[in-house]
Amino acid sequence: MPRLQMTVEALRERALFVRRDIIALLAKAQSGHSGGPLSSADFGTALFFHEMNVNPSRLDDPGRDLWHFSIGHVTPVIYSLMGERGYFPLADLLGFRQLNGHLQGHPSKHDTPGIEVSSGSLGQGLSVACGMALGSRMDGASRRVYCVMGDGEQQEGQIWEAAMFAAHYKLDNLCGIVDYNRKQIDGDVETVMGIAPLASKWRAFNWHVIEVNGHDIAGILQAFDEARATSGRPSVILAHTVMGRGVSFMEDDYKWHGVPPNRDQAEQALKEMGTSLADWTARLESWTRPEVAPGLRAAS
Amino acid sequence: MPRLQMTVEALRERALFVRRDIIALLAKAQSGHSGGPLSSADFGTALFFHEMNVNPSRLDDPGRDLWHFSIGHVTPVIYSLMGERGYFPLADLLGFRQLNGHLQGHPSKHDTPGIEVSSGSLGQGLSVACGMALGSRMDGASRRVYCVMGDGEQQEGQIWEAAMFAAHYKLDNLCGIVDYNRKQIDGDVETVMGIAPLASKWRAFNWHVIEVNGHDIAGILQAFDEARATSGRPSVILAHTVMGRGVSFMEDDYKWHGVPPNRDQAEQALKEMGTSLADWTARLESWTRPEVAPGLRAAS
Amino acid sequence: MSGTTKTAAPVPPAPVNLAKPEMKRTREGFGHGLVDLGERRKDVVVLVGDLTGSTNVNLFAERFPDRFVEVGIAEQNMMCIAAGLAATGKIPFLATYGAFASCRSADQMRVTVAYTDLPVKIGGAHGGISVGPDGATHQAMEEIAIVRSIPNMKMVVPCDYWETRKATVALADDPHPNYIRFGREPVPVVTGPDTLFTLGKANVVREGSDLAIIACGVMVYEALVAAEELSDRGIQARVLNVHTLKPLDRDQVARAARECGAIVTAEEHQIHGGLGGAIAEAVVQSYPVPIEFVAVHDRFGRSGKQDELMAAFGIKAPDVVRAAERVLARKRAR
Amino acid sequence: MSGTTKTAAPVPPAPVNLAKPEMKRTREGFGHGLVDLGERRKDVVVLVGDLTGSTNVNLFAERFPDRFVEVGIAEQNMMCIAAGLAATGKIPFLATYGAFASCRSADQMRVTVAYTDLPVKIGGAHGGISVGPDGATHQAMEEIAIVRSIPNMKMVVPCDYWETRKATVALADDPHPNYIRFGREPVPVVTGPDTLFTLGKANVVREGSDLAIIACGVMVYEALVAAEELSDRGIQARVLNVHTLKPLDRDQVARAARECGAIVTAEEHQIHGGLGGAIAEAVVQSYPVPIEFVAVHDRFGRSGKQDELMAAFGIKAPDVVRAAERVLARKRAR
Ligand SMILES: Cc1ncc(C[n+]2csc(CCOP(=O)(O)OP(=O)(O)O)c2C)c(N)n1
Ligand SMILES: Cc1ncc(C[n+]2csc(CCOP(=O)(O)OP(=O)(O)O)c2C)c(N)n1
Ligand SMILES: [Mg+2]
Ligand SMILES: [Mg+2]
Repeated sequence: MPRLQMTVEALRERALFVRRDIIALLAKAQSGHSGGPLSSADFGTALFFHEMNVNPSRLDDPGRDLWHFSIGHVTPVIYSLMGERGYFPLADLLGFRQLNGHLQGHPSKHDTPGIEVSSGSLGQGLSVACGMALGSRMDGASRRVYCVMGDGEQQEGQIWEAAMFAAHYKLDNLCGIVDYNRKQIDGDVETVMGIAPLASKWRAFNWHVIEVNGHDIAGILQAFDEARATSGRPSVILAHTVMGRGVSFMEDDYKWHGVPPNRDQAEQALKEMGTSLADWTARLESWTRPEVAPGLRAAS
Repeated sequence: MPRLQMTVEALRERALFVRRDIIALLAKAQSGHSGGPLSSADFGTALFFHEMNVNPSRLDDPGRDLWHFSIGHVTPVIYSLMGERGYFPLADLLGFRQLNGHLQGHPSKHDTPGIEVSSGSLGQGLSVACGMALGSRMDGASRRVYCVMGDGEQQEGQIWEAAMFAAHYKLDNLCGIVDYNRKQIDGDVETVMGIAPLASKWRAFNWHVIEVNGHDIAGILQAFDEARATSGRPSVILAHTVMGRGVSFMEDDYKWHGVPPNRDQAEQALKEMGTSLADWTARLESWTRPEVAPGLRAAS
Repeated sequence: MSGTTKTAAPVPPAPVNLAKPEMKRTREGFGHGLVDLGERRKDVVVLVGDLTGSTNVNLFAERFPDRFVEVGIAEQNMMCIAAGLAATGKIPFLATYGAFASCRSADQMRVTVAYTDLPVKIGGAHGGISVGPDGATHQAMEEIAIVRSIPNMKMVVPCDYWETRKATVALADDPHPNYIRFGREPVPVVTGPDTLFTLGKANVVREGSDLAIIACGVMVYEALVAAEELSDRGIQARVLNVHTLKPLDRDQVARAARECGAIVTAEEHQIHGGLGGAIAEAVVQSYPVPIEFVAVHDRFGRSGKQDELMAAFGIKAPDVVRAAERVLARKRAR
Repeated sequence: MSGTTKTAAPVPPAPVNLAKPEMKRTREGFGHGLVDLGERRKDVVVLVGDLTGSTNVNLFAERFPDRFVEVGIAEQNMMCIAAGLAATGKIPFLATYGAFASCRSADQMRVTVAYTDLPVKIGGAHGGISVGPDGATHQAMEEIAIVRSIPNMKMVVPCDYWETRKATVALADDPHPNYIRFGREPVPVVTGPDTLFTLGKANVVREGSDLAIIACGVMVYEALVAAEELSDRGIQARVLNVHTLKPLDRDQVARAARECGAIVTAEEHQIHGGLGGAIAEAVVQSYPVPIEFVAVHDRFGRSGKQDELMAAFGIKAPDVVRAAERVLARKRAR
């Protein structure tokens, strides 16, 4: 079942799972990032449970699509997606950022099988994805390559080197996704270092640009379809999102970029999402085999 | 006489001088770059002999404008302009790239007084100019800052970091100039790594863009005026030039990016420019005091 | 508070309760040092790359907003903007994580800053493994090697809050480029506001001549603890705080080699090219003696808690004690 | 031609006329090594940053255009694209000037390449001062220090055309990231097509036990010339070619220290953290002896001719001889 192509309805449910996982694992670790993981949860879920051909039970499947998070700090969402998708037991999420766990603060290929390339220093990932896309084309593989970037990250010049390269080599098997949540560590992106007009920039770098509400699953699926149908140039999806999405007191507040909820806050967040810290932690703890977790209705 | 504001006619003559200097000094050194220096000679001359307020006899003049060549490899034109403008004796040009000379292969502040910041690694100069422009504004100085870039150099991501910064900080005292000669070391820029549409890129980074024929002195002066008159954003002049301009057998040929003419070729080039290697070398040799060299008619 | 003109040598170690030291963040020393500077001189400006809070330059930003420059996530740009500011007469301090300050903008540091010899001051936060849960990518452990190799650069790794604060101030007076490394988590305070700090001069923080433990950064505390433990066994270790890695105080190092005959180096850095490398280079050129290295053994860091990590990577006081035993055995065997 | 499986030890120095050696460019060795590889394995791809001719990857590009990737002037991008290619099973070699390979893309080398431990092969051209007239910015002299500090990286500095060619081939078989440094101008050929090259194993290229001269790169030739001169004065110098700086052949180095009791290191690199630093680190941990360093003394290069520069910076054979005299005096004085 490499490409799950779940329905919009099922994806919405799954995204809720992922958000619950994020809160629960952060509450446990008491270290890590809340804001970006929550803003990426919807398109991340669409990627892992609909769009991409991945095969967690055979990590080196030559037919697999390749994904890479250039924003390495959003490990809470990456690991939740991987766990839910069956890369490793969900219980492992509770070892996040701990010395003896296999889930490092930033993605590490050698600690977490399934990660293709380690990351954590911003701005490098799109170049990595370019290499993956070019290598795939050299092999005549039909594989697609997905790269998730941040909006603050667009300030790194290397992004524009990679943008130039991908268009020059007409890498239409490459799809970039920008988590356009308008926040970065020091505040509003437009206040810290304005990146607008972002779509014009990507167009001037000869990419096919798709703008979408990054919390509208149906729209996201359409965007992925449009990217897939675009030939002769790479596509970038500007996913307009809200930092901290799904937790009332985190939404649109840059202060949640890099901090975890404390226990009380986690409890409150999970309550808003229809569960409790104890219940959801128990669900994770009980999940000791890697497999695709069933849908919301079945599980809760 | 900080701002010379020479006439178009005088500037054309001066640019011819500069080209002769370039050939003569390269012929002597038998090492160095021909193509870019010759394509930059016209706007370079307009900068040094019309536009900029510089004071070679008082290098730390607080009222001076600041200039920086981000393309450090075009030292032949930089040093010719400096010599002609009186920063050091023209005779020094003949010590280019030699162990005991003060004219290094790439600009070195501590070897060549008048150079504000050393360069030679591409892509860094516009950032330096941003710092200069911001520092000047902090001091309430009315000074302008000029930065010369290459077109191949536009492939460096740091250029786009600096572009973003300058627009964000509304550095309208900053003027970039791109030597758009369509060539770089490995060939045509559009073949090596396409940068088109370059004007759209700069516009998408919120700069005021001026396109001009980089060999049309009158047009260049107008462009400088337009940049000076632009407020609230930095300006970039895309100077469309021809690599190797002024030497028939070098024009538009990327192979001349980084090599000097041999003696015969230098002789041929100088003949095309109405002088000889012996005569022009003699002019340089005889010039042992730093001062602004007189115009073509007076000198030849 | 001036870093270089207080009480004269010999430098008394502040009265430290090694068993229960006061804990303070070195990055706050950097932040407070910047504020000290901001008050004293108008030409000091501060740049940051979207890490205002984590590098503690927020303290300066709040007080001197007109001299604070947010660059966003663009370290290469930041390094060269600082150079441009220096070219107009400013004394720019820039701050980002040390991993990025040393690596992401290494070419800019080398060519634009160091070759031009501009007084750009580079603040590298989150130095060493003690950064903790962020893991390997954010744990700067190659900085000493990189910065030491570049001409015109100076490199300082202060041992605690006070030394970081004084070093920050002292670096502004040095008309050349330099780099200061500090950490994230609170670490033991082992100096006081009046302890002498002179750029380029090592401090003997404990006398002894059976062996010398030469340390920098947080390892100065670990060295002191180790020396105490060794003293209980009748071994008197001299402890040298080499806060300035470049230029190295070669005289003090040679003296330590000559008078003690055995050395342990202790650093929160990769084993190649760091403090240990610098000391080895100096010693073989002056007075060759056995040296044991306490350092990170050429491996990347990982997520964990400060103390857990230091123990797991073998750079706590007991590791220093064991290294001392090894080097003493070698000394005796010569 | 396989780099590691020819005639067994002891390694005979090729019969070299030291007074008038054959001169060949090491960068051509890199180019030819790539062609050797291109013929042998389909997974080798080559990337370049607008320096096809100067790095001599043109030789590969002409033969295997489908496996050649022009990246333009974007070294950071190139390093990570190489990583991405490696992630899809390729063995990517990238080429640019060493100054940029080591500094402009240091963070990319550290995080994306080395931390992920991908088999990216980094070719650094124009290593050392012998680059000549381009001057300081283009003379890579910090590479050994930088690369050595990064975990998982290997570092090779071959001594001549043949060794560069063999090393290039050998590096492709190493499933980890590594870095090879070569130069621009022709340099003396001191090995032959059959001289043994084993990654990580130093070659004794001349026997002797009064002192050891440990060299890499073009300095192996200078060391041999110096040894000849010393021999005329009755001093027998062992010459060790340490082509692999990391991992260092610690056994051979310790043996040299033990058997010779004095060492001169010779490298075309900054004095801090390079070959001298690596040897010093190894020696103080095994058998401490006096060492003198022949290297560039912590200053930037400048424009000039290859030989002029090497003389001006004090790294020619006579400088090695003088260093030998100094170290022998120290050995005697112990
Ligand atoms: C090269 C580099 N510089 C700085 C950092 C520190 N850092 C981590 S996340 C971040 C902000 C990223 O902003 P954005 O891409 O918008 O992500 P978001 O805050 O929305 O999650 C910064 C500066 C880094 N990881 N890498
Ligand atoms: C960072 C960096 N990478 C590579 C080089 C080598 N290099 C020098 S000039 C040049 C080509 C520059 O092209 P362009 O800007 O168009 O200048 P032009 O050839 O027109 O003079 C290159 C790649 C360099 N100096 N710096
Ligand atoms: Mg964001
Ligand atoms: Mg060009």
